[in-house]
Amino acid sequence: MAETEQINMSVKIGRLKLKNPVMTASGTFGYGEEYADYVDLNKLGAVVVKGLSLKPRAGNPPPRVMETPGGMLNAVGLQNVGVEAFISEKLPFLRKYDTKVIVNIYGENYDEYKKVTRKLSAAKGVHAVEVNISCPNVKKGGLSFGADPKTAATVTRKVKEVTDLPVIVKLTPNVTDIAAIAVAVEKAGADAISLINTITGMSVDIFTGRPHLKNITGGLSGPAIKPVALRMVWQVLQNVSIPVIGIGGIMNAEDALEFLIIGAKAVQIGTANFINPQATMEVIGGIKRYMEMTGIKNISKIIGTFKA
Amino acid sequence: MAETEQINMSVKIGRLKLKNPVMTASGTFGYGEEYADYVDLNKLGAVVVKGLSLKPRAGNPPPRVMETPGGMLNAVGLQNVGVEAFISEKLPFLRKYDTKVIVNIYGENYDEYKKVTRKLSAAKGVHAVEVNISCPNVKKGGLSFGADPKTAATVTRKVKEVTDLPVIVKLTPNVTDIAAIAVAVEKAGADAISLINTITGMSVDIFTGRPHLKNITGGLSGPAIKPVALRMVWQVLQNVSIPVIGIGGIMNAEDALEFLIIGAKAVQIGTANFINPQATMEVIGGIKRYMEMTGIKNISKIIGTFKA
Amino acid sequence: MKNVYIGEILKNEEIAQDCFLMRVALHVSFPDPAAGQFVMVRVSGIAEPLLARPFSVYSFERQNNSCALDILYRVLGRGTQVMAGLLNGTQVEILGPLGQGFEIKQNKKNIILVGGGMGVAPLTYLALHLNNYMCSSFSTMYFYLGAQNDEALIGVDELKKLSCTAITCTDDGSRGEKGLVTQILLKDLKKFSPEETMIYACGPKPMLKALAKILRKTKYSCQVSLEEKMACGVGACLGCAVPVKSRNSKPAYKRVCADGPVFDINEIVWK
Amino acid sequence: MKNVYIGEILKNEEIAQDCFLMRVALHVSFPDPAAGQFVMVRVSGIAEPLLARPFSVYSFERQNNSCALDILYRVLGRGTQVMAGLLNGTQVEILGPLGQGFEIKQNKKNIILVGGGMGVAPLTYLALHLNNYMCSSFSTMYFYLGAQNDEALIGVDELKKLSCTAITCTDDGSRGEKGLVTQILLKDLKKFSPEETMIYACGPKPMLKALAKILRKTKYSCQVSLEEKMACGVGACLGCAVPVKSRNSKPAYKRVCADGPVFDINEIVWK
Ligand SMILES: Cc1cc2nc3c(=O)[nH]c(=O)nc-3n(C[C@H](O)[C@H](O)[C@H](O)COP(=O)(O)OP(=O)(O)OC[C@H]3O[C@@H](n4cnc5c(N)ncnc54)[C@H](O)[C@@H]3O)c2cc1C
Ligand SMILES: Cc1cc2nc3c(=O)[nH]c(=O)nc-3n(C[C@H](O)[C@H](O)[C@H](O)COP(=O)(O)OP(=O)(O)OC[C@H]3O[C@@H](n4cnc5c(N)ncnc54)[C@H](O)[C@@H]3O)c2cc1C
Ligand SMILES: Cc1cc2nc3c(=O)[nH]c(=O)nc-3n(C[C@H](O)[C@H](O)[C@H](O)COP(=O)(O)O)c2cc1C
Ligand SMILES: Cc1cc2nc3c(=O)[nH]c(=O)nc-3n(C[C@H](O)[C@H](O)[C@H](O)COP(=O)(O)O)c2cc1C
Ligand code: FES
Ligand code: FES
Repeated sequence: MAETEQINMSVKIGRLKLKNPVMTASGTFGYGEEYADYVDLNKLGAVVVKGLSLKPRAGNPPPRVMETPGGMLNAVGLQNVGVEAFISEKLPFLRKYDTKVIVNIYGENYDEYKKVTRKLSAAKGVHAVEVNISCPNVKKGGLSFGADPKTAATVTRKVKEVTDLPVIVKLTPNVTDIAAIAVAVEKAGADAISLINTITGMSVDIFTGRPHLKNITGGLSGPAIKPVALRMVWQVLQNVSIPVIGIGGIMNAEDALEFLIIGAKAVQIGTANFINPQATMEVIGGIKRYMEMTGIKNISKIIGTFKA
Repeated sequence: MAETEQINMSVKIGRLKLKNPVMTASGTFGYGEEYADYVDLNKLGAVVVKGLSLKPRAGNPPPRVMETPGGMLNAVGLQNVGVEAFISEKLPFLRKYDTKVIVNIYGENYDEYKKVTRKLSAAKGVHAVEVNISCPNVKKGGLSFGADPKTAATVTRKVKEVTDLPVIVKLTPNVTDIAAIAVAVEKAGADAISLINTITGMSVDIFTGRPHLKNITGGLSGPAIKPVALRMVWQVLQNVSIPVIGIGGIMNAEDALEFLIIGAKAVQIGTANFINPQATMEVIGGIKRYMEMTGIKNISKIIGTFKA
Repeated sequence: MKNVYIGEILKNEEIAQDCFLMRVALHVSFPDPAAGQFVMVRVSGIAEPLLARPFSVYSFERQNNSCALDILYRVLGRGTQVMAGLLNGTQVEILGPLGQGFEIKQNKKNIILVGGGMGVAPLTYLALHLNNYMCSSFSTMYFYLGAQNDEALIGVDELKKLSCTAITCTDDGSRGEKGLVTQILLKDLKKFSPEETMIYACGPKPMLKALAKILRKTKYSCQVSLEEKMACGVGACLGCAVPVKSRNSKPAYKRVCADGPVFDINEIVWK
Repeated sequence: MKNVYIGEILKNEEIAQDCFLMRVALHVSFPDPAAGQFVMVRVSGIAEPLLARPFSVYSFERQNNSCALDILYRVLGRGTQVMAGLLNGTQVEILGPLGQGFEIKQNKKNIILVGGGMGVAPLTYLALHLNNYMCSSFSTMYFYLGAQNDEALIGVDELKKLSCTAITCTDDGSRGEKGLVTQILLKDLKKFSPEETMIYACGPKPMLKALAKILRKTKYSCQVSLEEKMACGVGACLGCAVPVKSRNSKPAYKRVCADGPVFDINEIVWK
């Protein structure tokens, strides 16, 4: 296996060095422990945990999930244990592993974003924060912070002010001009950008005349959204110079490679975990096999090789 | 069959009366003649023809289509014979049928939209125009006319100025706030709104490192986008009072019923035609069976019965 | 490390209209499921259904070199439609056994099982466990099984093989007693002293809700197995929420897949 | 009215590595395909592949109460992968026959078929037609068939059943002549007078491009069958564009499915 040894899959997201470019996507891997029986967390590039808020949140009433063609809708409603319980109850478990821990956060206003970030920065074992700006901005009539370059930039700046951790800003795809948001966020100091979050969708039960989700609308994820994710990552890459992490419908190594080839430095695996708890391991294995097959020794020789 | 006779499937889109709520979606049914061997055009609610421009257009170089999970990407590039050739060569064929003919149009600037509309209004056998505002507005840096409430309203107004035909404005889903666009278009005088057009996407060949489409990006259509289409139709319906036509990923009667239940007055069938040339007929038959099964005699008793 | 198991279909028969019994052969290393646990089932290599679907363990047998898992399922939507069409030899992915099963209390004299429709599946497996592990000379087991009509009353033959008193009922009286299973139970309930009785229930939500109403002001212990739409089945997605009572009466949810599917009936907010 | 035909797979065999021969039984009403026409194939009732895939008619036989259509296909991507796994008895949806086939000129002394890889499929069917309908005492048919290597050289046995001179060639010389099929043809070309010769070609784009280059400044007539990704197969989606020469040298496209797949080699812009 001397040949395999030579293969270098490590990537850097700014200061953050990962063993390989494969992370879990927030909200699809719990706090890590839920899948620890199925996946050796040490082998992951990073674990991105479920989005945390300042206070615990109960989330939305059920039904919360529904399958759609090539994808699924979810309206979990950001249920989470809250940042404090995370630090005391969940983080100690993750510290046992030799993997990077990225904490996805969100707030209902700027102040909440700051407070959550401060608490996480003081905790041991958090390697980066990923700022979810897809959640509704109550002051702005429910449109998300990520829907407007100005609010997106402000959230970024506020978070950067209170932390030394690398800050990844996670963009929502429900916008007219994703590049404009990305540029604003880069200017505001983001260390990296991840995208896409889910696309808002809906589904109707024709036998009851009711929505399948109690919340009516939910976030679409899974293979169905991959083409949209790729397009947005591509548009962002042509406009920013900070690292970009590709997310959306990645089910296997081939899908992950599409994102890497167009220039994403890393990828996150979301819905695929539900379909196959070992999806992340298969993606890592598949990328390695592709490198062996094509004789590429260093993953940097794949990233950004797109011939448009 | 006395029971079946009683079933009334006719709907009105403003002044436009249709036998049933099922139309073909522009660009997926050619100029009608391509499918006339497979579908009795007389049985359709309406035929919506391929988008027409003032001058003929060659379209994009191949490859132009690619399958994606639960959908397909296309970058046809609005290839069409031009409005004059349409009137002289294609319209006479359609006039032979007892079905409504809706002509999808687009322009590169306001003037082109007006000119195309004028020519169609003077022709016999056109029952409505559907204004495609998803195409790039060259003056506005390539963002589409439909990406901004102001330009969307202006196109609508310009077209309304020069025609007495019912004007349906077809919205693009690639926007932050679809309701705002819909409201602007309604205020500008649109008689109806249809949505959604395709969602911009992309796909990469990992063995060549090239995009699968020569144009790099293309429009995503098919079942994958249905949840997004439903959500947007729903958002628009809560903000306008003109009729709304639902489009996006409708493969069968169940899918069509989802749109009707949330309040769409009619639906358009696009990608499904490619998969089954008789898809429109099966949707019509399926809605009829659903009405028989549920004892609903008039389709108006289905439309807008959603219990949110 | 736990694994997704690749099972092979040994049998997939329509035993009543729209109701199928599927037997899947699994590798010996598949752990013994506890009564009330479930598995996530997915057809290998196909795009739709995308997500696995949860099914209770109906029966589980261990042979020398393999084991056989039975599930009993009703065709409702796309997922079960596809399952119904699978031929013997088809590969399915089985994740499990998952969740918290029924808690078996050794000291109850009366064991009452209340099943509606497909709810019979986990209860039959539970009854088998109770038969095997409990002192049946001490306890008596009653199995109340209800369905809309005779045709929909599934699994009665299996009950006859168990040491239990089976009381069947149908909404239309086409078999057994006429009435909802909860109504029939209510009639008999006073025969059983609350302290000496354990009730296990599984069935459609309206049935469980009616049961909760009946038991609300009583002292009967009751465990219910719940259903909710699932994505992951392992507690990660928070998709399968069920509202539970909370101290401050603010909304609170537990996960059917990881905290359940079996809950104390009093823990649930029935609305 | 035309219909989508539901066919049943009679045979689906791997005749060489990654190369399959599928025979589909169709209703008698299925029209006789012309040589060079194609069909769109889709597996019934599955979500992926979503779109049908185009395949040339390789052979077509009419029995009393049904007919049998053969296609020869190579596994390349997801669609053909799924096809390769289909068992006898599986239902497939067949749309066709579609497109404009080869134009048969009765007055040519030399008929040259040039096939590369799977290009053998429509040419074999064409050769059969030519054998049946042409005055073979007048014309002589030459079949140049090329592939990368022996293993990839498909359909040679079928050629032997035809009245034609078969010239096989492989890139690596593992069978027949060594070299690209176009190079081998070029060597022989001077033997055939342009006016008395008709060339029919089908194969990978680089092969057709090379052929176009060879024939550019000559007077040979040549019809080529092209491939392009398709969505509808009937001319409606404009997905299958091929660049063609236009008077004003502005870009112009024709549809492979409806205007082709067979075109005059001079009509195409080869880039
Ligand atoms: C822990 C657990 C254990 C379970 N055990 C079992 C079991 O042992 N056996 C079993 O059969 N099921 C069991 N279920 C339920 C089973 O998981 C679902 O029936 C299954 O997931 C349905 O999948 P589907 O894709 O066929 O239907 P979906 O398409 O996911 O959903 C069914 C949909 O069909 C429609 N529908 C539902 N009912 C009707 C109706 N009566 N008429 C018309 N339309 C309807 C509704 O739109 C509904 O949303 C269990 C569930 C859980 C959570
Ligand atoms: C008119 C017409 C007639 C045809 N007749 C035949 C016929 O008779 N027999 C036949 O076999 N085909 C024929 N084809 C081609 C056939 O339609 C395609 O091969 C088929 O559609 C491929 O479908 P797929 O889903 O398997 O591959 P797709 O996934 O649609 O496409 C193949 C993809 O696989 C990848 N790929 C392609 N080649 C390679 C490679 N060498 N290595 C790695 N990756 C690769 C590329 O990404 C390519 O886009 C015909 C096409 C047309 C238009
Ligand atoms: C059930 C579920 C919960 C999610 N929760 C979060 C979350 O808390 N924070 C966040 O930023 N993204 C969340 N996401 C979005 C995912 O991280 C990811 O961006 C999206 O699902 C697209 O990737 P996929 O197609 O691989 O799933 C969630 C997605 C799902 C399906
Ligand atoms: C190949 C193709 C060509 C299209 N051309 C047009 C067009 O010319 N004008 C237009 O308004 N929409 C066009 N559309 C969009 C469709 O009319 C429809 O809005 C979209 O495909 C979503 O519906 P579907 O999922 O049912 O296909 C085209 C779509 C496809 C797939
Ligand atoms: S199904 Fe994912 S948490 Fe229960
Ligand atoms: S495949 Fe649709 S026009 Fe040719």
